[in-house]
Amino acid sequence: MEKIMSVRQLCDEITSITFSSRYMAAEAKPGQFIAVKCGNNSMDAMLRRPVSICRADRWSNEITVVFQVKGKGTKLLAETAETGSYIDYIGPLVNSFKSPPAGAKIAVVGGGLGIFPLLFLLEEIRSTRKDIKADAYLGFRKNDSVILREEFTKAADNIYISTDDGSCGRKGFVTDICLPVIDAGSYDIIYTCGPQAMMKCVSKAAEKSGSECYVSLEQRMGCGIGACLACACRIAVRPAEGSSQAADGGGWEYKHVCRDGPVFRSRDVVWDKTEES
Amino acid sequence: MEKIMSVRQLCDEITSITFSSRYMAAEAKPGQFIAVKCGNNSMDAMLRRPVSICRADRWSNEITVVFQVKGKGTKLLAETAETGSYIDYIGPLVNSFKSPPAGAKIAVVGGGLGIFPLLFLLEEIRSTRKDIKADAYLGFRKNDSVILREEFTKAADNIYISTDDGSCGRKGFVTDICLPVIDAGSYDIIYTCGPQAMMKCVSKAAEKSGSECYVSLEQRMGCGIGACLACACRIAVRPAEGSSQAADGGGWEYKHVCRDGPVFRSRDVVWDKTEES
Amino acid sequence: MTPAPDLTADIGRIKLKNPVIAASGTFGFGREYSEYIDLNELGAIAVKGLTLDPRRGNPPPRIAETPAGILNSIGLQNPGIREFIAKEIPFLRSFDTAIIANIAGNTPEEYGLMAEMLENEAVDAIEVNVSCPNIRHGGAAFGISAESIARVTEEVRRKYGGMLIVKLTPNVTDIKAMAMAAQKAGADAVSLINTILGMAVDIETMRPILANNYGGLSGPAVKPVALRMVHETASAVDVPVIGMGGIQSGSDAVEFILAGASAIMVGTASFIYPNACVEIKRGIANYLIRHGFGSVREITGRLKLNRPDQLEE
Amino acid sequence: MTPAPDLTADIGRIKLKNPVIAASGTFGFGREYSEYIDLNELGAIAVKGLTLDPRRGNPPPRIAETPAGILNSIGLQNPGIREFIAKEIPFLRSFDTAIIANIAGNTPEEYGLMAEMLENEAVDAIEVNVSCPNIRHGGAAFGISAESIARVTEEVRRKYGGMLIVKLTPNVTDIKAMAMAAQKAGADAVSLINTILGMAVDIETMRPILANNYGGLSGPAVKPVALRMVHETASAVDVPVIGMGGIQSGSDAVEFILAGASAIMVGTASFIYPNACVEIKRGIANYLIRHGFGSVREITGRLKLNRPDQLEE
Ligand SMILES: Cc1cc2nc3c(=O)[nH]c(=O)nc-3n(C[C@H](O)[C@H](O)[C@H](O)COP(=O)(O)OP(=O)(O)OC[C@H]3O[C@@H](n4cnc5c(N)ncnc54)[C@H](O)[C@@H]3O)c2cc1C
Ligand SMILES: Cc1cc2nc3c(=O)[nH]c(=O)nc-3n(C[C@H](O)[C@H](O)[C@H](O)COP(=O)(O)OP(=O)(O)OC[C@H]3O[C@@H](n4cnc5c(N)ncnc54)[C@H](O)[C@@H]3O)c2cc1C
Ligand SMILES: Cc1cc2nc3c(=O)[nH]c(=O)nc-3n(C[C@H](O)[C@H](O)[C@H](O)COP(=O)(O)O)c2cc1C
Ligand SMILES: Cc1cc2nc3c(=O)[nH]c(=O)nc-3n(C[C@H](O)[C@H](O)[C@H](O)COP(=O)(O)O)c2cc1C
Ligand code: FES
Ligand code: FES
Repeated sequence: MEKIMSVRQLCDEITSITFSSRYMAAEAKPGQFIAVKCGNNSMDAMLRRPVSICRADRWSNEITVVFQVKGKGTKLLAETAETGSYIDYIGPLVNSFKSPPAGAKIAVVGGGLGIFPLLFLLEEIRSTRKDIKADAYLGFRKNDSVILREEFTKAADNIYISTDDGSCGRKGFVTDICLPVIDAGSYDIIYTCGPQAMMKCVSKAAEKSGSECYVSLEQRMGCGIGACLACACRIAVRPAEGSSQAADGGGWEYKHVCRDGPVFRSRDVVWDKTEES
Repeated sequence: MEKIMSVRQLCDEITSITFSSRYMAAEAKPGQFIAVKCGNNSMDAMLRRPVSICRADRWSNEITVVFQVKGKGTKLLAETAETGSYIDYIGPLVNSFKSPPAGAKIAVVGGGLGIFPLLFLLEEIRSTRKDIKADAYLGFRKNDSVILREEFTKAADNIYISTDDGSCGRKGFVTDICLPVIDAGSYDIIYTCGPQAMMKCVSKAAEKSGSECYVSLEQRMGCGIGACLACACRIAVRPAEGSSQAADGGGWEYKHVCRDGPVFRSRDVVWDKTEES
Repeated sequence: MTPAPDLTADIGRIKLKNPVIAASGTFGFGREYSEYIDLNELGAIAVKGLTLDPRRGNPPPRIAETPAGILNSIGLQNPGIREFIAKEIPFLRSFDTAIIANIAGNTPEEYGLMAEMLENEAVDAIEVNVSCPNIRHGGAAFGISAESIARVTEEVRRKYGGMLIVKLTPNVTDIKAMAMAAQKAGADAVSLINTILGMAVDIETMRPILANNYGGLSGPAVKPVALRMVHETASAVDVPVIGMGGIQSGSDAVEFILAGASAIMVGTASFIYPNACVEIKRGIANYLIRHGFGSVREITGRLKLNRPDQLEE
Repeated sequence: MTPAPDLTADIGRIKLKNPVIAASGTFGFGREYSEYIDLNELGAIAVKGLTLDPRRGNPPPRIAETPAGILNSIGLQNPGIREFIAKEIPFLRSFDTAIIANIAGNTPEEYGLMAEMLENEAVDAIEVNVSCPNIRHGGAAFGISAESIARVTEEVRRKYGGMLIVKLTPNVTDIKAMAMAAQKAGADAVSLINTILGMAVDIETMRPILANNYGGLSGPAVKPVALRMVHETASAVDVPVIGMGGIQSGSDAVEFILAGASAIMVGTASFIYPNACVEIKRGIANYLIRHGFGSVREITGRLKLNRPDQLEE
């Protein structure tokens, strides 16, 4: 439970909450999330909702999370969060993006809600590491949903934006912009978060070009702390053998987004097969 | 759904909500109640809560209800009701206090939350009937819980207050003050609302002294409109035979607080026997 | 412009103009709600459970609120089937909606007798309530064994030529077996679920809240259980299934229809929102339009199961 | 000053220091929660359901939120009983709380084998899970017939001399018969309820939300059903009953204890409030103090039933 310092509407349906926490400001690492109780004790959205840490100001102790209203929980959170009230959360959870090695050239590739943890990563690197060159590739639906642009511009060396309808930046998917650069082997490490299809695509490209790649996975959660085993994701046991063994029952095991993630090395992830009927 | 004009805290745990409704102002009669949805669409208090109409201003179209925080629903209502938001209710429901005959001398006897519909009755009589003499007997727990005193003073010819601890008015139960007067046959009609034991006591006295008596019953409700049959109360079929037949299965039937009440003629009510184990 | 979707619902011997039915015991005899909604909008009204003789029902409190649900123990208070025939049918017939007479008896013969009394009355269907957990003399017992469900159903079938629905209780190990017994014995459709037996306790008085101690759980809390049972049942029988249990919105209704329900009933929701049935009907229509379906039939049972086996090993 | 009430709970062969037990499958192996609460505060921890061999469990999604409840289909993911013995028992033993090993087998013999493996290990009790509705090979089947409950219980009893709890499934017509079968076959206590089989549907994809299609319902939604079953069971058997299903507060716990539970388990609530067990323990103590009771035992089964017959006729 921490006091909410401010609530801002970034665009239609996207809300940012900033709260004060000395502990979080000291401990939070890019890629981590918190599990938020929406609507206090309400049963209308009983389970906690996972939300990434978007910014952590080490000096003012201010933590920011940004979320989109999707269903009952996020709706309730948007309705009830207000300056001076409290946010009930568990965190920071748990694994974070691996810090880039000295002098690395990195890219972040984010789509939609996936951009939030990436901003934290970039701001963290900008403020502590002069040796890193960072490009940001960000995909949005349309001009009206482009948010945090200024922050990303400050935090990255270059920023490339795409929108589905071309109303801002390049028209199309963010992968249209970043894949050629990734294919060219321009980056030592790539960090990606967003729709599964996008992450899979970026991962494959990164692996081919020999770049390291980290993805942030999503899954429905129960406890958020590794006890209920709800948030399973398939992770290769012997990463060198790749995902080709997924189907035969060998080579992978269930790990858990809240306990072993949400950040995983892309080549360890056994991506979902296309839906079967 | 009507717009809330004001929300006031009358005392610790007692809140008054005033909303505007032309329909209600025209239709509402003393003794009627409304069924309020607490916390809008929340499932935290799923069923509607019955609350008496406490005041109805025929000119400004303002309706006031007053309620105490008891459990989940009333807590949620107190938390969420605010000026400018909406109150979701069904009503007015359904039967009302019988209007006194010309020149009658009446008394209202209210305990705790039971005073609210009685204020509406008195104010209505005061504003439309010059021929009626009305005394009000009101029981509270302690001085701090004495509310609406001014309003009752204006609306009644005499007002008598008791508190459990004597911190305001006479110490003891409200029945201690009113019973002797009722026994003396001072009133043509008595209206009572409050704890069951109090109403039963007042009813018996009224019946003995030959006064007419109306009580407002409470029961847990489902629908509030007579469909679910949840809010049953035992009503004598042949009132002349009294309640002595209650035990043998004859002489009474289940009526419903929301459909046939909440106001009943006291001698029709078959009061609960003391609890059996 | 897309044409309005076909909302008609085929539930066996009869066709409803839309799939939304007011559930028995939650809608009185329609009278009460007629002040709040236009009864002509409903596919059908299942009236309060009827018994041969008038019944007083249980003492109050008869209802308790629980998390996302309610417990009730009304105890089949009703004016008796004769009064229903004399007073309520004529009233209901003044609306353009189907009438479903929900009946409960103490013996199979009593069920049969009531069915016989309804045979020439203007009701559109009988719903045999073998499942009310509140009636103390045998009511619960009929619904929890395939044999007694069959006996009651056969008895009613013998006396009644019209549309016959058997309403199943969820308080059983194997709902499919109950549904199959009803089908075999001549039911034209099954409806489910009735309430789940439950209790609520007042820790201050140290007594159950309901005067009757136990009561039946309904409302959103039971929806997942109801949905599973409707799906199991629809996969097991050939007769239409009428689904209910916790439906509060068009989206809830669509879940049941996808799971195999040909029509749905709305109970508890009407207590909270008297116009729930009408809103739910609209919600179903909107879903059909939004997804380009032409009729309710097209989505009935359309649910595709996941194949966890294929994913897992 | 009133002395602190006696919170000890007698559950048969063993005594717990307080009646609050973390429910199986919702508390991992305690490890995860040890960062959030002091495990020494708990009466006992029932660990995640164990199988003979390690199990991967079901594909995700494994959880879906429903009104006041959750559906899960974890599918008994666990590292196998050997790994539990090697790694988890030593960790848990470092705390002053009882360890309950929850086991599930594919055959009665497998249950027996696991019991045998635990016989000389430092666990305080075995909880036989005959009720998990997720395991595809027979798991559900054991719990829904008195005969197979008896067989499994006997098999375990033969191999295990310690405290034996049989955990019952609510997906049955007659919970009393199941409890009596377990008692007769040698159970020292029964625990209930496990989850109620349910389903949730995504109307956009037209598929069940859970990859496994069906899952088990838990949380506040099921509380009235759980409470009724605990009451029925406690009235039917002589062995202690451990109650659970939707307990979120001290007051919920007291409801179960009044209804006849000697101890209670907390499942889903821990997901939402990691310190739920501790808060619930405090709530029980406060209730006892407020009402002047000296011990949990004093209120166990103290519920007085209403006598509707006397009121009605
Ligand atoms: C590690 C992680 C970080 C996330 N960070 C953010 C963020 O920074 N900003 C943001 O807007 N969203 C984020 N999400 C997605 C966010 O958790 C979901 O949008 C949210 O849980 C939806 O809840 P709801 O009540 O609005 O929707 P409902 O549909 O009502 O939710 C029903 C249930 O499904 C779960 N659920 C639904 N969608 C998702 C999802 N995509 N991932 C996990 N659970 C889901 C809910 O938590 C809830 O238990 C993150 C998800 C994960 C796993
Ligand atoms: C005709 C009528 C008029 C009333 N007028 C007023 C009024 O003007 N002001 C006021 O403060 N209170 C009034 N009450 C009592 C008020 O309805 C209850 O205090 C309220 O319903 C409690 O709800 P809760 O959510 O706070 O309590 P909870 O205990 O959480 O309620 C649980 C359930 O029990 C029902 N319930 C609990 N107590 C009562 C009760 N005494 N009567 C009926 N149902 C109950 C609730 O409605 C709900 O369904 C009136 C009751 C009736 C029947
Ligand atoms: C107050 C109440 C009374 C009921 N009475 C009957 C009845 O008389 N006959 C019957 O078959 N079902 C009866 N039911 C069960 C409902 O028809 C329905 O099966 C159940 O409530 C589940 O649907 P719901 O969750 O939409 O309410 C009653 C339910 C409630 C809540
Ligand atoms: C995610 C999850 C996993 C569970 N796993 C098990 C299990 O492995 N063995 C078992 O006996 N019960 C298991 N259960 C059932 C719980 O122990 C408990 O019986 C049930 O959740 C009801 O209690 P609650 O409402 O407090 O959660 C599980 C429940 C949940 C929610
Ligand atoms: S959400 Fe419980 S293990 Fe991840
Ligand atoms: S509350 Fe439904 S009949 Fe009165």
